[in-house]
This record gives sequence, C-alpha cells and structure tokens, in this order.
Amino acid sequence: MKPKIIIGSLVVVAFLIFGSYSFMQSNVEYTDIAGAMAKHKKVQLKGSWNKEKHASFDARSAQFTFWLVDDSGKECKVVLDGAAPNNFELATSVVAKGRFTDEGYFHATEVLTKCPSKYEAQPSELKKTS
Amino acid sequence: MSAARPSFRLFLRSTGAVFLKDLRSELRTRYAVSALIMFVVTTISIILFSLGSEGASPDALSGMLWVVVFFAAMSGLSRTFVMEEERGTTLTLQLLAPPGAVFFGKLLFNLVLVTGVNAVTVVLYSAFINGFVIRTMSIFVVTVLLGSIGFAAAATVIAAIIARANTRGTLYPVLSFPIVLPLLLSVIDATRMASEGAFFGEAAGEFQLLISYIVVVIVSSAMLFEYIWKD
Amino acid sequence: MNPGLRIAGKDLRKEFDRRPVFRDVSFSASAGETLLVTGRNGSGKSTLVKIICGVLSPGGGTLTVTQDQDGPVREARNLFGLVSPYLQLFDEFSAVENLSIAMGIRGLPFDPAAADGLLERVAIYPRRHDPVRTYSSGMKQRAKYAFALIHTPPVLVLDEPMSNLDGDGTAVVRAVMAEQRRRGILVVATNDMSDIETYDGRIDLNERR
Amino acid sequence: MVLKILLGVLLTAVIVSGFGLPMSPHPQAWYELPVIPGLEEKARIIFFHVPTAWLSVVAFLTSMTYAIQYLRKRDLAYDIRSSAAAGLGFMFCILATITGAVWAKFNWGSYWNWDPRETSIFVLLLIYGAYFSLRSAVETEEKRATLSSAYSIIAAVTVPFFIFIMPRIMTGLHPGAKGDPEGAGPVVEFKMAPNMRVIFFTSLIAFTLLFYWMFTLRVRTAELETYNQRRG
Repeated sequence: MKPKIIIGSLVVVAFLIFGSYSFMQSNVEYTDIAGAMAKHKKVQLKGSWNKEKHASFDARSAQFTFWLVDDSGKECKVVLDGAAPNNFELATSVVAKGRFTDEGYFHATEVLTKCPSKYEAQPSELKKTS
Repeated sequence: MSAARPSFRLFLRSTGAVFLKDLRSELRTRYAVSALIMFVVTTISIILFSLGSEGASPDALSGMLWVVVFFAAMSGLSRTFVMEEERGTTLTLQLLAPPGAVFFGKLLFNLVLVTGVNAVTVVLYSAFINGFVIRTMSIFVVTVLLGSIGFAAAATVIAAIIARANTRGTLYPVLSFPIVLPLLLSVIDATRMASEGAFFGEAAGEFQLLISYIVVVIVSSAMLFEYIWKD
Repeated sequence: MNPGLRIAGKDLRKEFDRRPVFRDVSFSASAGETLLVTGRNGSGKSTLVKIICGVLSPGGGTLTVTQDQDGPVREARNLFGLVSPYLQLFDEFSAVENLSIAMGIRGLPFDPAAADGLLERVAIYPRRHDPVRTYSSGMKQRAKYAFALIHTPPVLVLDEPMSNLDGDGTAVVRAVMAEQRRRGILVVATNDMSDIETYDGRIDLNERR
Repeated sequence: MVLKILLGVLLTAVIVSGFGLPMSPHPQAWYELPVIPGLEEKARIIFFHVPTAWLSVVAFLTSMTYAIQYLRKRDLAYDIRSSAAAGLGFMFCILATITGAVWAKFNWGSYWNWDPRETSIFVLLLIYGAYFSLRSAVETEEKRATLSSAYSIIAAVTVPFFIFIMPRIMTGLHPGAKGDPEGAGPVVEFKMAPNMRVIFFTSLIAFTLLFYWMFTLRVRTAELETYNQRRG
C-alpha cells in the first residue's frame, strides 16, 4: 500500500518534469533571415520593422504584410495571418514566428512585439535626474 | 486482513476478465457505440451545414475535429461506470475484483472504444470536410493515437467519480472539461502542425507533453481509484 | 475441512454523516460455526455484512480473517460468498455466463461441470442460457446462490436468505446452509428466526447503537 | 491577536501607500513612485491584483494538501479544511479575474484577451466551479469528502500542463509571458522600481496573512456548525 503510493507519486513527479522539458524544447529557435531561409522549418525570426516600406492589412485575406530587417541588415517580406499585433508602431523589435514559403516571403502565424520594459522609470530619464 | 499476497499474474487475469465482460456486454447491447457514432455523425453534419459552401481556415478545421471528438467522448465514455451504478452491479464488482483490476479493465475498454470511435470520426471528417488537409500523416496518426489514450485515461477516472455522485449527466462535462483541456489544446496544436506540413521532429515537444499527460493521469488515477471505488 | 479458518471482528464501528450506525461490535467464528446478525431496520445489518465481506471499510476497529493453513491460500476477496437482496447479477448475461464471468474476474479457473451442477441444485438449470434480466425475482435469488457458491467460499454470508423464495427454494437454502456449516463459516443476517435452526454466536445490533 | 494587529498594520500600509503615494515621471524622493509610460495611475492596481491571483493558487494548493490528508486519515476535519480553502480560493480567484479584467480593459483595450495567464485563471475558476458542483451533488458526507478530494488531486496534477502548453499556442500580453523579451519567468520576476517592490511584497505578505486568518475563521465556523448539527 504505502510503497505503491510512494512509487506512484515519484512517477507522477518524474513525468511532470519530463512534460516540462517539452515546454523548453518547443521554444522554436531564434534566427536571422539567412538562417530561416536555410532551415525549412518553423523558426522565430528576429528583427525590426522597416518603417520606410509600406505595411498594409488586406481585409479580404485577413493578412498583414510588412517588411522586416534583421540584425545583419538583410530584409524580407513578412505575411502574417491576422491583424497587426498590439503596439506594433511602438515596438523596438519584432519576432515573427513561422516559416519561409517557396514564394519567397516569410509566412508568419504569429508576430510578437518587444516594447520598452514596463515597470521601470525610463532609463534615459533616470540618468538625467541622477 | 491476512490473505495471500496478490500475485501480478492473477491481477492481470482479473483485469482482462473485467475488460472482456464490458466488451461482451457492449457487443450485446451496443449502447455506448451506437450513441457515440450517432453523435459523431450528427456533429459532423452540423459542421457541414454551418460551413455551407464557404470554407474555413485549416486551423479552425483542425480545432473543430477535436470538438467533435471531445463531445463524442463525453457522451459515451462515462457509461462503463454509470451503467454498473445504475444497475446496482457496483457491489457485485467490488466483491469479485480488486479495485485496480476494475480500473485498468475499464480503462482498457474505454481505450478500445475511444480509439475505434476516433478512427471512424477521423475518416468521416476527412471525407466530408473539404478544407481539412493533412500534410504530415505521421504527426497526425501519432496525435490521434496519443489523444485517444489521453481521453480514455481522463474520462475513466472522472466517470468513476461521477458514478458515485447523485446527479450524473450534467456533472460529467463540467468535471471533465478542466481536466481534458490541456490535452485538447495540445492535440489541436499538433493537428495544426500536421496540416501545416511540419516535420515530424517539430511535433516532438507535443508528443512528449501528451505522453507525460497520459502517464501522470493514469498513475494518479490508479492511486486514487481505490478510494473512489470503495465506499 | 478448513480447520484453521476463523473470522473475528473487534470493536467495529461505522458512521454515516457523522451519525453512528453501530459501535463496539465484536465477534468471532471458526470453521463449523454459524453467526447470526439481527437488528431492526436501519440498525446496520447490511452495513456490517458489507464490512465482513471487505467491500466497506469500517470506521474503526479491526476485522481479522485467518485462513486454513493446510488448504490453498486464497486472495481475501475470494474467501467470501454473498447473497443479498441488494446484490445484482450482470443481467444482460445468462446464469452460466455470470458464473464464468465471476470466476474470470476472481482469477480462478472456471469449471463448466461444477457450474451446471450448481445451477441444477438451485433448479434454474433449464433456463441457464437465458439472460438473467428475463428471470423472475425468485429465480434471480436462486441464481445468486449459484453465484455465491461457485468458488466454494470458506465464508458464506447470507443477508435475508429467504427473500423471494418459495417452499422449494427455502428447502434448497436450508441444505446449502447445512453444507456450509460443515465446510466453513456461515453468517446469516435476518430478523426472521424461522430462517435459521441453530446458531453459535449472535450479534444483536439493536444493542450496539 | 498579534496576527490581527500585524495584518491590520500591513494592509493599511499597503492601501495607503499603494493609493496615496504620488507618482512622478522623475522620482527623486523615496516615496515617489515612478510613472510607467502606458500605465500611469493604473499601475497601482498591481498591488491588489497580483496578490489575489497569488492567493487563489495558494488556496488551491492548501485545499489539495488537506485533500491528500483526508484520504490518508479519513478524518472529516481535513475535509472541512480542504473545502474551506477551496471556498476562499474561489473567492480570490473571482477577485483576481475581475481586477485583471478591469486592468486589461484600460491597458489593452478589452476586458478579456485569452492571454495565457487569463486562460489559466479561467481554468482555475472552472476547476473550483467543478469542485463545488461535485460537492453539491453528493449527499453522504464521507462520500462527498472522498470524491471531492480525489477530484482536486486529479485537477492539481493536470494544472501544470497548462503552464507547459499555454505559451506555445497563445501570445502573451502579461509581463513575464513568452512574448516578453525578458523570458518566461513567473509574474513577480519582472523589473520594478525598488519602492514599488517593497509595497508589492508587503502586499503579498499581508494578503497571505489575510488568507490565513480568513481560513482559520472559516474552519472554526464550519466545525461549530457540524458540532451544532450533531447535537441538534
């Protein structure tokens, strides 16, 4: 009776940990445009929005299109299923999750925006005052 | 009580006998199977009517497949325990079988039932719903298989709980939903990957999660079952 | 047979909803003895019967079952046979199937000849292949005796043994009781003293509230 | 008594400082809270929203621990504790949902976004709801205690899977969610000005004490009720 409970609990804990690894593993890897083109799988493309090129939302296909520049300066077209993400204009950088299509654009299922950290005073302002 | 140490072989025999008893009873009455299949046919035709000529996105379609599976499972999988309680044979089983054998026997029966019904569901769904395309078959097959086991595992223990309560019908979906939800989200995600044409390796995380869900639910249910089963 | 066999309860007690059903129930019986359980409705006869059979855990106290050292060792649940009004057979199956299912789940080998013998004895042999659902209540009660005896239990527990039975049926049950008394322990829970001829120990639950 | 005084002092301090301290874009004195762009005065709700969410989780774990104790010892006193904790947890869970929805409305534009954290609090609500509907559906006290204990344990072992699966299928708006560049840590790991952090953690401690106090009160009333029932 007792050992059964102990062994059972250990198995439950072990598999909870095993399950939690799936969470870390599934973090799709970050890469730049060249890396994303080379790998034919789902990646997280890191870069920023090229504000000089037009970004538009096509209401018919419900897709949002914009141009992304990565850290090496390379540029590509990103088509996102859905509307522009929150705070897209304010974002300092964006991460697009998806894969390169054969037509030569990056097809994103999700775009995350990175905004300035939220619960601190602006660092620049802190410098001014101190 | 001083008694013989339960031997593992005897335990397996009891488990098998409980499973066979349920299987033969089901083959004779066809109660659960007919309800399940009718449910699947009804929901799929409702989806067909509501979609009309318009298609839906592959994402939505892969989600809807599992909605059909979820509600079908909810309508049929509680039968194994509720039936014993309604006909007053719970005591009979308590006299005959060790609790573990009842649990694993019923789990096995639910597993066979849900796997069979899911196979029918998937075939009907792919045949009738146009926009539903699977690009990576391997991911899809493994997902349906693991999903079925997960559903059977969660459904069995919840059924054991509600069978002992007074109002059963409404309680079953209420209790199951929060337990089954992580499984549901995970299989929907994996099915989406399969329809997107992802590589098998990309879904490894999902499978790992599904396997650990199955093990965690089965092991903890097996430990708790004795308390639920005995008055 | 079964010379070492003994069951003993010590200070057994049970509550439902914090209300005591009974308390301080102690008894013991060895092979060849009959234990009688009496008490008015609601005094917990069936509860005690379920505790003795091991399907209900007592709220306190201990129940000990000692097996015969010479015979084959059995699992605890296979030591008991129960006949009671609230015990139901699997009614979509026939009597024979019920017996084979019972032996299968108990993990014991099923002997069709022994089953047929038993069914003949309780006089439902001609209808042994009909589903139990089609039986009359008296026939169901007879089938329960076959169900309780198929594994020749060292302890036979009868709750309201004569319910639904006609004259022939009571005669069969008296023979079963006499045989069990020779073979092992007999526990009878009833208020009808005409059900039982002799007993060795008695638990009156009216005094144990 | 000491507990009640301490609790009163701490909660008063949190309420006064949380609502009363001035906000300044360039905090100089120790008492000036920084103005957070995009949040401004709305940031104050964090001192009350996060503790309620924290308590609903603490209550859930407390309830589960007593559920295990009940199954081991079969003593209805543990069931009283388990259900008392669950009741409080349900209340705090509703409070967390409401304060969260209000905050979300003013910050993200809508009351509900199905962000991972919102989804998990929703699931917790569902579990609490299921737990109480199960309890109301069982008449015998012992059976009710056993079944609801078993259910809360089964629910507790499946809850972690939400934490594993959620971030993968949804984008987070909450700080600490995967969408945040700082990573996927728990809520309290985000960066915060030191004086805000003091109020924040004081509030967490005060609310935990509040929970403990309410919990003992509920257990005592429940025990008195059953005592009365048994006599009456």
